[in-house]
Amino acid sequence: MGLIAVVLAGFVAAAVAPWLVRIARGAAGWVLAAVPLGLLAYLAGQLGSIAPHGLSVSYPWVPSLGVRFSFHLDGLSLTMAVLITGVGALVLIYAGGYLAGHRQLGRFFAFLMAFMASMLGLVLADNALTMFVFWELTSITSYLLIGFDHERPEARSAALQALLVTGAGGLALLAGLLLLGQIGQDLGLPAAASLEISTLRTLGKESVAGHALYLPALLLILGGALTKSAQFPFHFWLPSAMEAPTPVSAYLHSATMVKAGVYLLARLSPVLAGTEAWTWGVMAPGLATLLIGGFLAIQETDLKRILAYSTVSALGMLTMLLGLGSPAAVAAAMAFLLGHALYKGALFLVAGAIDHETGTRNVDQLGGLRKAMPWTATAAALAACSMAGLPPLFGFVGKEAAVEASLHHGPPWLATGAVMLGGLLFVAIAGIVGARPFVGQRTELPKHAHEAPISLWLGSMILAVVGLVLGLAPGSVDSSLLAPAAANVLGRKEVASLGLALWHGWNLTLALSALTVLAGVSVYVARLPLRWLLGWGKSLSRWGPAGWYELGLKGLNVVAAVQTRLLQSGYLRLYLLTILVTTVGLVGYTLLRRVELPRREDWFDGALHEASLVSGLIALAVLATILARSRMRAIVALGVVGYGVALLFVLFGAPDLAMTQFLVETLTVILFVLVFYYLSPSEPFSRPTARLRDATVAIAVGALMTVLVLVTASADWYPSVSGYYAERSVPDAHGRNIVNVILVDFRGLDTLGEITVLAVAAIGVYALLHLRPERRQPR
Amino acid sequence: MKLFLWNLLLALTWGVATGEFTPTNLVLGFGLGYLILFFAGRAIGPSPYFSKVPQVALFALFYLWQLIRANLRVAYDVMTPTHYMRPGVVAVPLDAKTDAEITTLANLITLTPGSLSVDLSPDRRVLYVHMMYIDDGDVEAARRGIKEDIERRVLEVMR
Amino acid sequence: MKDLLLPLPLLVPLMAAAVSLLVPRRVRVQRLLAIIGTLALLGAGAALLIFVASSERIQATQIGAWPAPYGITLVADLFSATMVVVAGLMGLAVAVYSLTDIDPPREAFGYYPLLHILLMGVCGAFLTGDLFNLYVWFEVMLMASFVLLALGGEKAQLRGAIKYVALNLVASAVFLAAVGIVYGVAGTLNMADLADKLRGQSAEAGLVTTLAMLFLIAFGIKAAAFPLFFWLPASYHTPPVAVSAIFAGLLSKVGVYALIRVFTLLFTQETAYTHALILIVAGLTMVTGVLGAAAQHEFRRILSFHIISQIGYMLMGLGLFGLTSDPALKSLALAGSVFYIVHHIVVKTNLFLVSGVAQRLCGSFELARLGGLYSDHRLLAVLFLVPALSLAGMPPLSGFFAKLALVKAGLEMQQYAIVATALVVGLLTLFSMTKIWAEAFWKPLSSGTQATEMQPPQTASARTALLAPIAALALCTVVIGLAAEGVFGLALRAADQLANPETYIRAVLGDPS
Amino acid sequence: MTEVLSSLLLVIGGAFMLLAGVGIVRMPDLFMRMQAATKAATLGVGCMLFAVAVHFGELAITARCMLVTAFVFLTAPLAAHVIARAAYSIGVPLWKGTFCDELHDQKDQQGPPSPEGSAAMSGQTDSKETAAARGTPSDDNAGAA
Amino acid sequence: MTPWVMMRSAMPLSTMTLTDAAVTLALIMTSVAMFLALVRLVLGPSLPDRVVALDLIGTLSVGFIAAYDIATDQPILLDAATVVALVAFLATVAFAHYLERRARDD
Amino acid sequence: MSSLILRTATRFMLPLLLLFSVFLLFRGHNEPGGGFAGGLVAASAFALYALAFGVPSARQSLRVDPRSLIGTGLLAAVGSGLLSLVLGKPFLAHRDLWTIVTLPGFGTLHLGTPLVFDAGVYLVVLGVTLTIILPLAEEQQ
Amino acid sequence: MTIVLAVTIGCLYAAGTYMMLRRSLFKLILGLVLIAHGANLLIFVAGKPSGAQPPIVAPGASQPPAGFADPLPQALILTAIVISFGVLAFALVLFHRTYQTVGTDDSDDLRVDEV
Ligand code: NA
Ligand code: NA
Repeated sequence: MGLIAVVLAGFVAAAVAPWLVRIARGAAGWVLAAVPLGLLAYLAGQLGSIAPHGLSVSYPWVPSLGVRFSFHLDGLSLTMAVLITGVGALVLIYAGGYLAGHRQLGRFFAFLMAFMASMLGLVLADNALTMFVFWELTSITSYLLIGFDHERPEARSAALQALLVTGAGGLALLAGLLLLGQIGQDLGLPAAASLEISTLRTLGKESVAGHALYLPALLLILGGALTKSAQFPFHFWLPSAMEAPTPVSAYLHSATMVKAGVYLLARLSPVLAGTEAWTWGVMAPGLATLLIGGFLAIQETDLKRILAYSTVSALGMLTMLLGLGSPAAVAAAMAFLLGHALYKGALFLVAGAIDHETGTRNVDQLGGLRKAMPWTATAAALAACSMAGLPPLFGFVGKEAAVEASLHHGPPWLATGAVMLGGLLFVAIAGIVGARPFVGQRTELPKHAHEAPISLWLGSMILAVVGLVLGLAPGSVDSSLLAPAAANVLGRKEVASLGLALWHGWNLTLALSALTVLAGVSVYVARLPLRWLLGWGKSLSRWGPAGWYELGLKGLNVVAAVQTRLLQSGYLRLYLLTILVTTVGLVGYTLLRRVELPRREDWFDGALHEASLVSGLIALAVLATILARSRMRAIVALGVVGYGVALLFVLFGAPDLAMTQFLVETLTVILFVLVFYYLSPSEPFSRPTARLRDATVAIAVGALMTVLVLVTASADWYPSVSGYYAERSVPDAHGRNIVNVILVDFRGLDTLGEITVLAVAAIGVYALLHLRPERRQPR
Repeated sequence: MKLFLWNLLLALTWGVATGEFTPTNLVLGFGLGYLILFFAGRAIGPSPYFSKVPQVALFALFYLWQLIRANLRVAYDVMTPTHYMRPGVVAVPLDAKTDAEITTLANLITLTPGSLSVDLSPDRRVLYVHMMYIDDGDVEAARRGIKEDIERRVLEVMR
Repeated sequence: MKDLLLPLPLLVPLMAAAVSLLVPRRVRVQRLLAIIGTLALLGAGAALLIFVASSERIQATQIGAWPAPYGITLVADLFSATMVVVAGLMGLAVAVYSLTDIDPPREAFGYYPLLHILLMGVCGAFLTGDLFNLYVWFEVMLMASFVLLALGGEKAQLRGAIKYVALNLVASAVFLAAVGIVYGVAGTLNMADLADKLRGQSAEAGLVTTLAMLFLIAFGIKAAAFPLFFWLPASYHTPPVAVSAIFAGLLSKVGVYALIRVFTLLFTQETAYTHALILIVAGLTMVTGVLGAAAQHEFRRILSFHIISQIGYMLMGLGLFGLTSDPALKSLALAGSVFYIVHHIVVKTNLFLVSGVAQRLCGSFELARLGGLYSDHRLLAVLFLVPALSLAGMPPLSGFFAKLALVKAGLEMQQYAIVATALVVGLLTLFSMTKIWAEAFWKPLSSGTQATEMQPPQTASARTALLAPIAALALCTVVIGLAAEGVFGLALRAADQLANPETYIRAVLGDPS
Repeated sequence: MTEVLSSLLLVIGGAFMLLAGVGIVRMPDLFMRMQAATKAATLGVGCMLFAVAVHFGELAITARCMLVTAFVFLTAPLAAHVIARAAYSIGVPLWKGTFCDELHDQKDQQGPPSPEGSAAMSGQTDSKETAAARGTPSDDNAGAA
Repeated sequence: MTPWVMMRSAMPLSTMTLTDAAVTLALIMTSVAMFLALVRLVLGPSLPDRVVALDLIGTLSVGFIAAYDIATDQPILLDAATVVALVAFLATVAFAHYLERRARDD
Repeated sequence: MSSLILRTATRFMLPLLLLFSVFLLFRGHNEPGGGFAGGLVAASAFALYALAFGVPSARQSLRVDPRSLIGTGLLAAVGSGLLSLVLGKPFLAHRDLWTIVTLPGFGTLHLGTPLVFDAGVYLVVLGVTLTIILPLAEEQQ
Repeated sequence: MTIVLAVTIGCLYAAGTYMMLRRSLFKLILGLVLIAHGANLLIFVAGKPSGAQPPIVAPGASQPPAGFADPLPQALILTAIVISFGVLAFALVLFHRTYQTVGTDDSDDLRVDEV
């Protein structure tokens, strides 16, 4: 129950946030931060109780579809939840200051709270579909937050980009999860439990991997995870998402949401990991992302975009580690996950504060702010050191673990090389972001820089300090949080310490680590020539995935436009032609496919009836109608057709029908004459080729109907129900004219409907003739 | 009075239509006729009603004879290759005065083959008749033929 | 009880219409009748649904007290009763909206009676158990829609109406011919009786399938399926919004309803052919519809094309139904369709209603000329976002569960192509919805907009009449999503009934003893 | 006897029908076509209905036949008259052999707008001129094209 | 009595009643008349010509039905003829109305 | 149309056609005819009148707005079916709502709700046809 | 015999189809009328008409004479005829108003709103 309250609290807070802003005004951020703080406290209270099985609650939601409102708190989800609530609280406070006085602050807080709740739901959900629900909710809230500055076209298109990329992944994920559930069912899980992740994890990895659907399921799930976590080649949305206000970037696009993909991989690795497909499918994109993100980051000059690419890079690191899948790699991933959230969150907040105080985020313009913004500078320095992997910060612990893990698993030169290369890029980036704006000479800035208000530096400071504290005492999170999390990822029942420590002694790892730092510093120093050197990469990126996205969007529009112009052309005759050709094709094909055509004696008995004379009359009149070169001629000929049809009715014993047909035909002629009174002459419109085409179709339709009639006339499976009418008409319905009795009694409802149609037609005609726009007053 | 006669006629027509001349049916027809006259009252203008049965019968016989005779003449013309027609539109000054007289006359003229009421002059004094056989081109004779043969008899019956 | 409850959804609107016709000049009375009538229809529908659901069986009444198959039977199973309720709800919402939206001249020339008769036709089509009677109700509905579409006589309306009328009349002609042939070969029109008789005709399955094709065409046109949908985008953007909204919600769904009815009850002889065809049609309908929407830049046109696209989803369930022999999957697939229909009606009607408010506030339906609604009309923004995201299948709204059911069924039946199509089309739907959102809501209003074209509601009651139905329907969307089990459970039960025609046949014809 | 009479009437009626058909095709101008067709058909219908009455020999059916005959005799001349009048007013040409046209003369004298193309000719005796005077050759597009 | 024209004409003369023969003849003559009327309808040349042809076909229909009545011994079919006799001329009146309006407006 | 001949004949034809229409309505249950045919004949009568005398005169002679005929007719048709519903039978159950009246000198009359239903049809058809034709003819005049 | 009726129906459908495919709206309506006739006849023929005996019970009898025509298709067609009359009337007036408002009989001129 408590877990459900944890999830729902955020939504409730989101609902009241706009009102709260109206009441609490500037303090709203602080007040709202109480919610995540409270949740954090609750979660912290669970630290001890989650091992070994975690906490579970489960309620039916849509059990018919396998959707249960079930949540599970274990080490992994707790780690995420702590990050979400902790960083969330800080970001809320920060946002209160950052967006102080903004007229849409209420909505902002509402979206942010809703996001937080969704994110909590995502990490806590046990039912795969419930998790998917929250997964999509984070995409939506992210969309709304990226587009917060909605009057700018860039913000709108960035929001769309993020939504489409993550949305596409989400759909793949949905299919993947459902396939996973199917695998579960095939492997003997009851249908109701096949979508519970905690249950799925009890399946043997081997049996899952051996299932025919394993590979599709894996690929689809990867599709979801890689897009959400901005892995190459889907990484491009994340830098664009920097259109969002900085608190959003810090929270969603560095600390939490982008980690959802990584979380998902971690969550499902007990089920899916351990195969070649997994290793390569997860590690390879991670590795590529790690490097590409890093290189792209040092080419940027915008603080936030640098941070965004570095986030991409870090996410690549995490993915790669999960792909490696060894206990050491998982341990490193957990440590890196936490460390990254702390320093990157802090750096984003710093970047926001700088932007807020100086009016620019261009690193080339920034410098010497340490005096003007001492607190910010301190926080930045700490966070940058952590990012660079310098002791005694937690980033160092994470990096050490990563290097260590890379040495012992997989093709060593590849993973290690990547980690090292990434590490050195992190160092350089840390320098650019964390040091460059604060050191050196004061520069000319759009705004005169002051220290930001406390709300703007408190968050970064706390995050940075936590990074320091944890770096000094990594064991504190190791056993309580990260070790259980790693056990969850590895699918182990027993929790083993990750062995995180600041000091592992003089070893290869340390050497490599030091090497990284040195190389990183040199890159930092040479960043400007490097940026110039790598300039070609930027022009290349136009052909990269972002270009594909643009191209795809354009292509979509073109295809859509062409298709629509072809189909919905506006030409009524083409619509009719399409429909008729479809009809003839479909019905004709089906008819010829299976139906035996009636034998000759079924449709020609050798005798001719009076009806043949009348039929001939009708046929000639029809011909006269279509060949008539004036409207009135056609109307007269049409009248003959109608009279002919009425005569046919007479011949086959249908006086009522004939009578009505004669009357209707006469009135029809009158109507035609009245209506076409005004019409001026018109020329024949169509070209001969069109006429030939239409005639072909028309003859096909006629032939089809002829064959259908013949087939019908020779098929007489059951006696008609009419015998009953003949029997009951006089005794029960008191009428001798059976047709009339059917109309008013046996099937009176038809007649009721029919006179209703007539009534409506009359209303319509009356309104059409009397209600005209030119006669109407404006409303 | 006029309406009463009308009503009676309608009742009789009802009888003819239903094919039942029982008193009740005629009363029913009378009642229905009353209702219809009530609703259609304004539509019916002045309309005389005569019951000169013998005159009518005589006229009917005469007319039937005219009809058949004229039809045969036309038939001959239609069936034979050469056209013997001497057609023309002839103005026939009318003695008929009332609407009913004029209408009856015009319709009877039309009904006989060889003559067709085309139009009435605005002052209602002249009826223009298309005739197929103006023998020897004698327009006056043709005019007289219509007046003597048909109009006189019609007016006799109707007045 | 059933003898009263079944015809009531026809009688209530008919009486309301007839009385409205008798007081053509007293618009206030007609307005009152519009609300009372639709409310009563909703009540009648709800009573019927409760009755059917609680009685645990399909209910039938023999109109005229003539035994089936000789008279006309009205049949209420869970599917049809549900549809009646939804129709009543839409009727009420649109009636309220119309109080502000429909201008006095249109009101004076029979708008309200037409609305009633439209609802009557729709309910008749849902409830009838007779094939020719179904034709009659289709015509009632169609005729009312013709007039509603053209009522007002504006140029665009007339242009759209011509196409709408012509194309729909083709459908009617095909339908009529098909009914005639069915009677010719089977000698009956009662659908239960037909089901019973057609089942016994395995030797003649070819002809039965040919007939099935005729119905597929006729109802396919009504349902706006590929490649028969042209009438819909050609006309839906032309009448007043209230009219577009009720059309969007109900009309094509009656076609889908009819398809589901005949392709579960009558034409199940060669499902490998017929239902596979339906599945292909479903996929193509989804794709062409959504691409059509992507090419549009006008609020109502985008929505119109999305109707088509969504019809594809509804047909997907029907197609899947015929391609499996697993009863659970059959039910799941059909339940997906049923649920999708209910969801779609609520959501699509609502989106059209929103488009009307947007047009009033900004003076246009063109996305280029819309804007600024997010800043200034918070409530409207929320009320758009809910149905829009639901339409795109975003959880936890109604559309998500609708899509989930279909995708799940498709995956379990290994129909991966249609599942992939459904998912991708979902993304494209999201794309369209965000296009509207970005243009009409986020983007600032362009400075060139003429204030004279705007017609914001002037009084509080006028505003309420516009927004209350939107809010209520949005609430429905949320509730259907959050409490999806209720509706989906109902849909599953309805699907069970559909998948087992025997119960239907017995309910109408009585037990064989 | 009954059979002979009814058969005879039938055949006579049919012959009149045929006559009407031949007449409407053969006659050279509209007015004479009407003369030939409408009247012969009317008489033919009368004969055939009489045949029906004789054949069945029942009062109700005889009454019905009388009624139908009356209806035909009532409406046929009306139809002929209105269409002739209309045709004349739009200037449907008379046959070249038409002997005189006193209606046209009268209209000329009174001076209401005469049909288009009509010269102010009053050649009472020259039928060719009459036809020419009356006439624009009018296809039915005297109304609608 | 069978309604089949050709069957009747194929009958040996001995079994054919006088009425059969008369009916067959009448039906054929009426039909021929209808075709001829249709010819006039197609040829025109003026609209009134065509309208007269339509009117004639209406009248011929009455005769056709009457003959068919005798052929089939079904007097009830005459009811349809009654209606034709009474209202078919309305179409002609409508055309005449149209033509006169047209003449006046031109 | 201004033809005196047509007008005079029309004065005579109108009641004749109307009578015939009622005749068709009443015999419809037993012989060819019925509400549709009857209503159409009645409508033809007024259409003829409108052609001969102009629409305003036709409206005058009709006395009621054709639109109210539609509403009345619909209500009559529905009402005939509601009676059985009120009596606890299915809608439109005419079959037990017959009385056989014996009139001296006439025979027996079968009277039942189907007659009301058919009369409703008659009124609707009449009203509808006139609602359509009269404005159209008006437009032309 | 059936073949004659079947071909007649085919003719009506073919002609109706051809007319509907013309650009002239007038012809479109004409086509609809022809197709309506075709559909009515189709129902009629599908009901397997045989003789001329109308489905009417003679006075005093309780059932129609043998060989009576099937009354149900007749009732259906009657309904269909009346419905199509209503639809046709509306379509005609709609066409009339469109012609007045848009000023054209050419359906290609109705494209404006769609493209
Ligand atoms: Na004459
Ligand atoms: Na002659």
